[in-house]
Amino acid sequence: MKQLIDISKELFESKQVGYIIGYAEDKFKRVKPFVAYSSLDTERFVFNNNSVNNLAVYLTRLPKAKEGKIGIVAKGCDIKSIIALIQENQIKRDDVIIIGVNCNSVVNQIDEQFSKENTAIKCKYCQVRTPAHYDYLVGEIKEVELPEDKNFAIMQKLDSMSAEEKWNFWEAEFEKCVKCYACRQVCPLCYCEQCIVDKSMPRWIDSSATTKGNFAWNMIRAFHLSGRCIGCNECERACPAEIPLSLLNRKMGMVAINEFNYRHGTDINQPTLIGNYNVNDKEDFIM
Amino acid sequence: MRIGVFICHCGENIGRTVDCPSVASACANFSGVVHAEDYKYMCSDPGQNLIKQAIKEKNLDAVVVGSCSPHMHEKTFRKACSDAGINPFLVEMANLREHCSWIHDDVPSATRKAIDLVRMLVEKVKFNEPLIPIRVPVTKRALVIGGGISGIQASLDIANAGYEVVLVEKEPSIGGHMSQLSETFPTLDCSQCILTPRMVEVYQHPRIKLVSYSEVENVEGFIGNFSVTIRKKARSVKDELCTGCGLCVQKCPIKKVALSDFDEGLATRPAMYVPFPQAVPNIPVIDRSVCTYFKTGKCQLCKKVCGREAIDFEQQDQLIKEDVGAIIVATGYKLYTIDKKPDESMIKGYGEYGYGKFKDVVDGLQFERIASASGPTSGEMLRPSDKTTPKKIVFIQCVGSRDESKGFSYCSKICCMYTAKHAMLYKHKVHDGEAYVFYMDIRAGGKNYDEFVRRAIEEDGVKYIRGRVSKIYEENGKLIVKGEDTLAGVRVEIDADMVVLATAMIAQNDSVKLAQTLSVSYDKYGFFNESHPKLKPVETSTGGIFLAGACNAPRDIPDSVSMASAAAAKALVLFGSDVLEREPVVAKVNEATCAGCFYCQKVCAYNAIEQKEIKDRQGNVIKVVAYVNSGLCQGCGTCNATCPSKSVELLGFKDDQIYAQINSFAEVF
Amino acid sequence: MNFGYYPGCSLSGTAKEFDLSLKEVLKYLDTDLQEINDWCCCGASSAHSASHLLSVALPARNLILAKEQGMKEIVAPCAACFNRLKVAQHELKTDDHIRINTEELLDTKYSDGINVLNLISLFQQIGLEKIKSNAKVDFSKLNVACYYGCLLVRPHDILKFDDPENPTTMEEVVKATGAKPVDWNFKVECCGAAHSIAHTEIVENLSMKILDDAINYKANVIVVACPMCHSNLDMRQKNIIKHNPGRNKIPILYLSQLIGLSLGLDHKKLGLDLHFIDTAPLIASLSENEVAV
Amino acid sequence: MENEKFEPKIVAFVCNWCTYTGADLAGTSRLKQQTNARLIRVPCTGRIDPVFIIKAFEKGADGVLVSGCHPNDCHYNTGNFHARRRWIFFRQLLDFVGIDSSRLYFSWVSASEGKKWVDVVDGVINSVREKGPFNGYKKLNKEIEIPVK
Amino acid sequence: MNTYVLSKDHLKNLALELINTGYKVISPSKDGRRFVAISSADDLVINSNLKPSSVSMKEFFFPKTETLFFYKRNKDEYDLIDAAEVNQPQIIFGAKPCDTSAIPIVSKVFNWDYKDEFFNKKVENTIIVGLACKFADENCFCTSVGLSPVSEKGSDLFMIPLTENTYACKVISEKGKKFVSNHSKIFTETIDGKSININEIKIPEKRFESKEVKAWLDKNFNHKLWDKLGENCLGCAQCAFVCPTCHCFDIVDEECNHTCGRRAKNWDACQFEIFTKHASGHNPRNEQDKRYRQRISHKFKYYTEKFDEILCTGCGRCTRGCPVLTDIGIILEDINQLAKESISNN
Repeated sequence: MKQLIDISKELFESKQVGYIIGYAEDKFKRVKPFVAYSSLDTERFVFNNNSVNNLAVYLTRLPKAKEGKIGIVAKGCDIKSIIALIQENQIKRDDVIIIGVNCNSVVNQIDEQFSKENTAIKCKYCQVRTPAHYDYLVGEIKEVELPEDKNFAIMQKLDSMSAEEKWNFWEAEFEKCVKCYACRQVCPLCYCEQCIVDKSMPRWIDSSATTKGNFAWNMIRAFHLSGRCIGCNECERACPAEIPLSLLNRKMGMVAINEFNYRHGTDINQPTLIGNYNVNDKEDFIM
Repeated sequence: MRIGVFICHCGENIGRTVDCPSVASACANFSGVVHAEDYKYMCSDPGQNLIKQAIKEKNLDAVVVGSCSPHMHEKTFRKACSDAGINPFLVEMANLREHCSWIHDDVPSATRKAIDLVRMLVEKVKFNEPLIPIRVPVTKRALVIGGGISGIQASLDIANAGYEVVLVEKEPSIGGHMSQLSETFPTLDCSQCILTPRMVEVYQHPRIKLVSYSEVENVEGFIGNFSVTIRKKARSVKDELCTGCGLCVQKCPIKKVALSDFDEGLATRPAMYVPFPQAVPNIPVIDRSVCTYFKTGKCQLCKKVCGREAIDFEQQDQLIKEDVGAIIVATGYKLYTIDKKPDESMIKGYGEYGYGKFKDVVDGLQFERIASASGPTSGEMLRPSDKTTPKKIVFIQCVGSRDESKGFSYCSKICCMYTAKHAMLYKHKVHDGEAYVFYMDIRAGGKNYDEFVRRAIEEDGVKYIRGRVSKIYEENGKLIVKGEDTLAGVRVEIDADMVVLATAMIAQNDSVKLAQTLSVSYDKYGFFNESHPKLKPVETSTGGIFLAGACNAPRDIPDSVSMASAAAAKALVLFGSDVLEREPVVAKVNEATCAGCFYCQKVCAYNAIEQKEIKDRQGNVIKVVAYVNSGLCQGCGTCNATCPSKSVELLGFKDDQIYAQINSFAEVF
Repeated sequence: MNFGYYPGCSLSGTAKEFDLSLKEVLKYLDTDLQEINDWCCCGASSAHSASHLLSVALPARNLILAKEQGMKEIVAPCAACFNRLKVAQHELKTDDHIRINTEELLDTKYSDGINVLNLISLFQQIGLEKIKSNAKVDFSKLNVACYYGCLLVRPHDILKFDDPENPTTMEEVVKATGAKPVDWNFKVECCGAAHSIAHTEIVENLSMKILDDAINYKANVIVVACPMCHSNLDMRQKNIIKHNPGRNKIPILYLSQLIGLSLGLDHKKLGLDLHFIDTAPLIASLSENEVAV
Repeated sequence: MENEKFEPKIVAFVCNWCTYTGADLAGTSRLKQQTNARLIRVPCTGRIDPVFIIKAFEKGADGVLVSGCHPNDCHYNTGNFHARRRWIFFRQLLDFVGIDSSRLYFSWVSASEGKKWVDVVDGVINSVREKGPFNGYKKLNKEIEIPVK
Repeated sequence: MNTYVLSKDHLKNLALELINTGYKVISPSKDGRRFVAISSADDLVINSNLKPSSVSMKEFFFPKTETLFFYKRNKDEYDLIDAAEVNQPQIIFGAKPCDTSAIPIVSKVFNWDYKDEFFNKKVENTIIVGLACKFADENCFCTSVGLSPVSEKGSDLFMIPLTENTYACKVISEKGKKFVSNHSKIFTETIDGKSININEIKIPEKRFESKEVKAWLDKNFNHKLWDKLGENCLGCAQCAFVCPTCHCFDIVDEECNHTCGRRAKNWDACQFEIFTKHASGHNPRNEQDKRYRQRISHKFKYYTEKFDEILCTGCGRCTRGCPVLTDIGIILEDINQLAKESISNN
């Protein structure tokens, strides 16, 4: 923690940053996003297993710093979002200072104690507990126990289902959707100025929270994130209807890996998956 | 909106299976439709007048015609409606003939489908917007790529018509394959004798800028407005100083260091060379891979003897930019090298013919050099291995052509003729020699062509054997040619002294790369595609780029020359007007909602998407958005489908237009 | 390494030495062969010319057996077997009619998925490097004519193995033993094949040309990978010489025997004593490190 | 009983240059086809947004066909390559949410493949007919349809 | 009015009877995360200790999407067709005071200048059985908005646990009384309402004075507090969508196909950027701080001014679900603090 605060202070004192996006605790000791505008503010910075938010979302939401760059405290997984935003022209690498944090997993349910059982599933497969890309690196890696991957079983079960069974599964899930768009708002890669669902001429996605409209919304969102989602799972965490959105994103992520050996947000200079092509792309499904 | 629907019977063509009057009356009930009628021939003058009249009388502002394919008559109806005061892009066509009446038998269901098809377009047209053709200025200057006979012809035609031409040739000299030939069929006149004057004409033409030993590196822009980057390879000789005296070539001590490309590897050349004596420009090149100076830092003899101080060892490749309005591609062909395997196959060409293994098995161009008076044998008929006169010679046609399993399925078109010529030239030089030709068919279509082949057979006694050769092997200094005579039904074995293979004409090695640079399409063999095989044989899929000669398909000299003139004429048509009108089906960005992810830019095949800064009143950049250069946009709409927020839309095929079609595809109730 | 093994009829009869030498060599190279249990005729020659269905159904049965017995790759050393198995696979895959008839006849479902190897592709799989590193006998003066015959490389569209006119894969294997392959003309010429019994004069005439060309190109030995080729070149050679006096003998070895020799394996175990043309002089010359011509 | 009468509704999104023209050729050649398909002409497969396909299903399509130029034949050079990459994701996504991949077909049909077009269209119609109506969406639509009295 | 004693078995039997007589029986789901219509009496969940569901029960009165009418296009004219009337009676069990009290609160806005028949009809058809609440976490603040874990506001019947298996069930409204008389087989045993011991139900401490909050809001339309709040908020509207009292809606026309469609009333929220966006492109609440200020002000100032009700029941759902943990309770405490400071400064 001291390391993090020291570096942050240094960044303010050397006038390199206009503000730093990090985590702080509220009066109930709950960890939440916090923007520091001064060296004094940084005293409040914390980082622990409850630092679950992907702060990269603020990079496209907050105004540019009046002077200096934007500092951001980020876990390895969140840094993938930052790289993705750079790959997608949303920010410039030179405009951010990434304070990478060695991460010892984060909680799944934020209102419950951190434990092996209450660890986010994404942490199980994390390859960037020590971030792969950063300007500064703080924190220490500790041994952690990894959670059980409950979703994997669900994915497998889904894969073995008939089309009708899959449809029924998702119908029951999407029926719950209230179209609050929290999934979109917390997503660092949902930076469109006008979401397709808010477009009314024509209305590709019914704005009503009918199951049909919910199907369209969740499918299109998953499609728009295909080959782009970096798997921070903020959407699923934010969903008040508790729809297992990560399954959709994970499926698309698996397609990206299996078909193209591509992981978005791992290399600033890598050509994006969508937007490029290979003449030898698979086409065994095309008559 | 006031929409008129016009249903055409196309005589009986549509009317037979689609109940046109009931289609029209069903359409009359569609919302927005104020007029619907059917007529025998909508595309006829009276039919068109019917439409024009209805537009005026019913004050229509959009029209849907249910008739044939839009590929057939879209232009006709757009024109008619435009004459009557409707913007042509407010006209849509439902394809009731090719997509309905001609493919169905059952009248009720075909009629139902016809109604659906019209309704979908009625719904679409409600969202059509008037579009205005795009006007772009024309740079009246042409680029010709390739200085063979096609490129030479095209350049001269355009230059003589009064416009400037930049002619780019990758070799040190223009002339192409034609300059390698001995004599030409069917007249047997000397190839160089007819070609070199034209080469000189090019060189001396005030409006032709010859850029030899150079390659096109990059092409930007669009019809009428191309910006071309040309890589001028380092010759190591300053072309502005060189007088072409040839002293350096004579003095170059590294004499027989490399095989001459011009002589197809049958002769050698020095490190400092001009490819052939009549080369244009007559400026030598240093082959840096073999030159002593470049290898050891010593020698510089050429530099010492050059009075003009034209030798420049430090010379680098140079990039030059040229702005042109039209591009003619005339990059020609190369011969199928049969000892190299085509990539996709395990088959290594014609291994059984022993090309590359037996010295006296040669290909057509090598034989041209042997027969040429300026060639390595000075025109004497001597075989490469021991420089003796072959007494028995075998010519094999269709090596690689018309042979899908080992080569290419197409016919190389010129081999029948040049083989007859070769056999004839041989017989003229070796009177007591025997010449055999193995052929599959004789394809000698052309003025005086068949007569030419008959002459070879009847007057010069060339023995034609209809059949394929299965194997050639060496035995006791002879080449044993095993084949079959399918007419006589017997196996044939000839102990020849020399064998000439008429190998296929194939696309140049880097044709695909050039096609991609130019954004023109190409076939699976690497030949550039014409825009339409019959009606647009010299155009390409990209406006302002035309094709000439064998880069499009195997082609002989007269065909190449006429195609070159045709391409030149197309360029001249373009230069005939100061501005160009283009279909306004282009993409357009909604800058308010564009988030600047530039996925559209990534998918655009035409580099038509640019980045544009949006500034506030103080001049601060608020955001960077996509901007479509409508001159470059070809209207594919890939950007539109890629854009997650639909901030870029393709005019004419906007989202709401397609939505309307999807929304109305099914009959309801 | 482990491969399924389809020996076929020849390898237990006229080409016994092929079987012996192959097993011996593979044993040395730590490769196991698992013979298909209850295999039957591959359908070559007789079935092939008598019944189209049978010519597919027979190999199909062997392929089904192999699959049932858990094999993924099977070796068919005999070129005719290899050819039949490959052709059957192709037909079953592309012709639903024949597949359905075959399945009816066999009363089993057929599914694709067995990779059929010939002798050469087997050694490619095992790795030429392994042969090279284990070669014990100096072959540097041994000139080898690789004879492919027809069945190994044709029809190309189906077998997809090497160039049908000018194959070179066997030469690669021979090079691994240290011997020198000669560049000769008749490596895919017809040996007379099945006329061996009925029209020996045709076989003699055709095989003689092959032998002559190999000798012309200074080969000491012809190497084959097909029992039929072997019998025509080896068994008929004496008669050829008898009818055309003044010719030299040339020994005909199976590729597996040549490899066995280079690995220094027991000659008897390689079946080198089972040929019509005596291999002893060749072997003797090798052991003296000098090659007889 | 109802299934016997079931006639599938097929929406086909086709590119202007290859498949639409190929379908024209089928017409010119008088190659008979079933009447179930409704073609929507777009310039290029690159223009085909997956939302079109979802929308077509929502609006009652029992099957959707998407067809364009063969690779390397694209009139716009690369539109079909980009489209193909999108489809790889999209069809696996649909499969995952339970939209059977036997309701969504892709094909390359060139301007010269009139016969292939007929085979593709009839093949799609037949297999969707066998599959039966797309009840998933029919049920969802009940929520917003005028109730039948 | 009477107070009855009901055992768990009674309740089960009641639920069973209601299901069988065509009632929509609504209860917290087994995990307590949602309110669901149950089809088996075994699924009935009555538990005072449950955490408030993540989404409130308002959707049973004010659905997330509701058809107002259908239209059918006939050439160029439109026929309007009424949405099918929903007459199914419904009963809600296990609703906490912070749920039930929301109904009379929002009822005021739905019956202000225009009577929302869709809402009213559903309220009319519903029996709300409230349940005293024994759950309280740091996000709860019902006592600060004038309610308590035993508030009967909004309930037709109200239950208080007596023993592990029995509940006292108070009849609160006329509707409740009628319901009880219709099910007299179950409501048999009565008890004196005054004798019920509610002392073991913990009443959370009051965290702020809503009057002072309003007073501060009256004066501080522009205050730096809002900037800070707007900064963290991502503008998702989960807070509004889970809230029992948020009632904003959007009216959309939705095509079914080219000939017909419907007009629907859909949940909307002031936290969306497009909520106030004009057709011109102008947006009076163009930044998140303004939108967050609107949310607080609407709940604690405007609604109070207009309807004399606080548009908040202190259930804490918005805080629990917020992806960035914006805590409305803390914010209101802070405002209360600011209010006190400003008074002392003056």
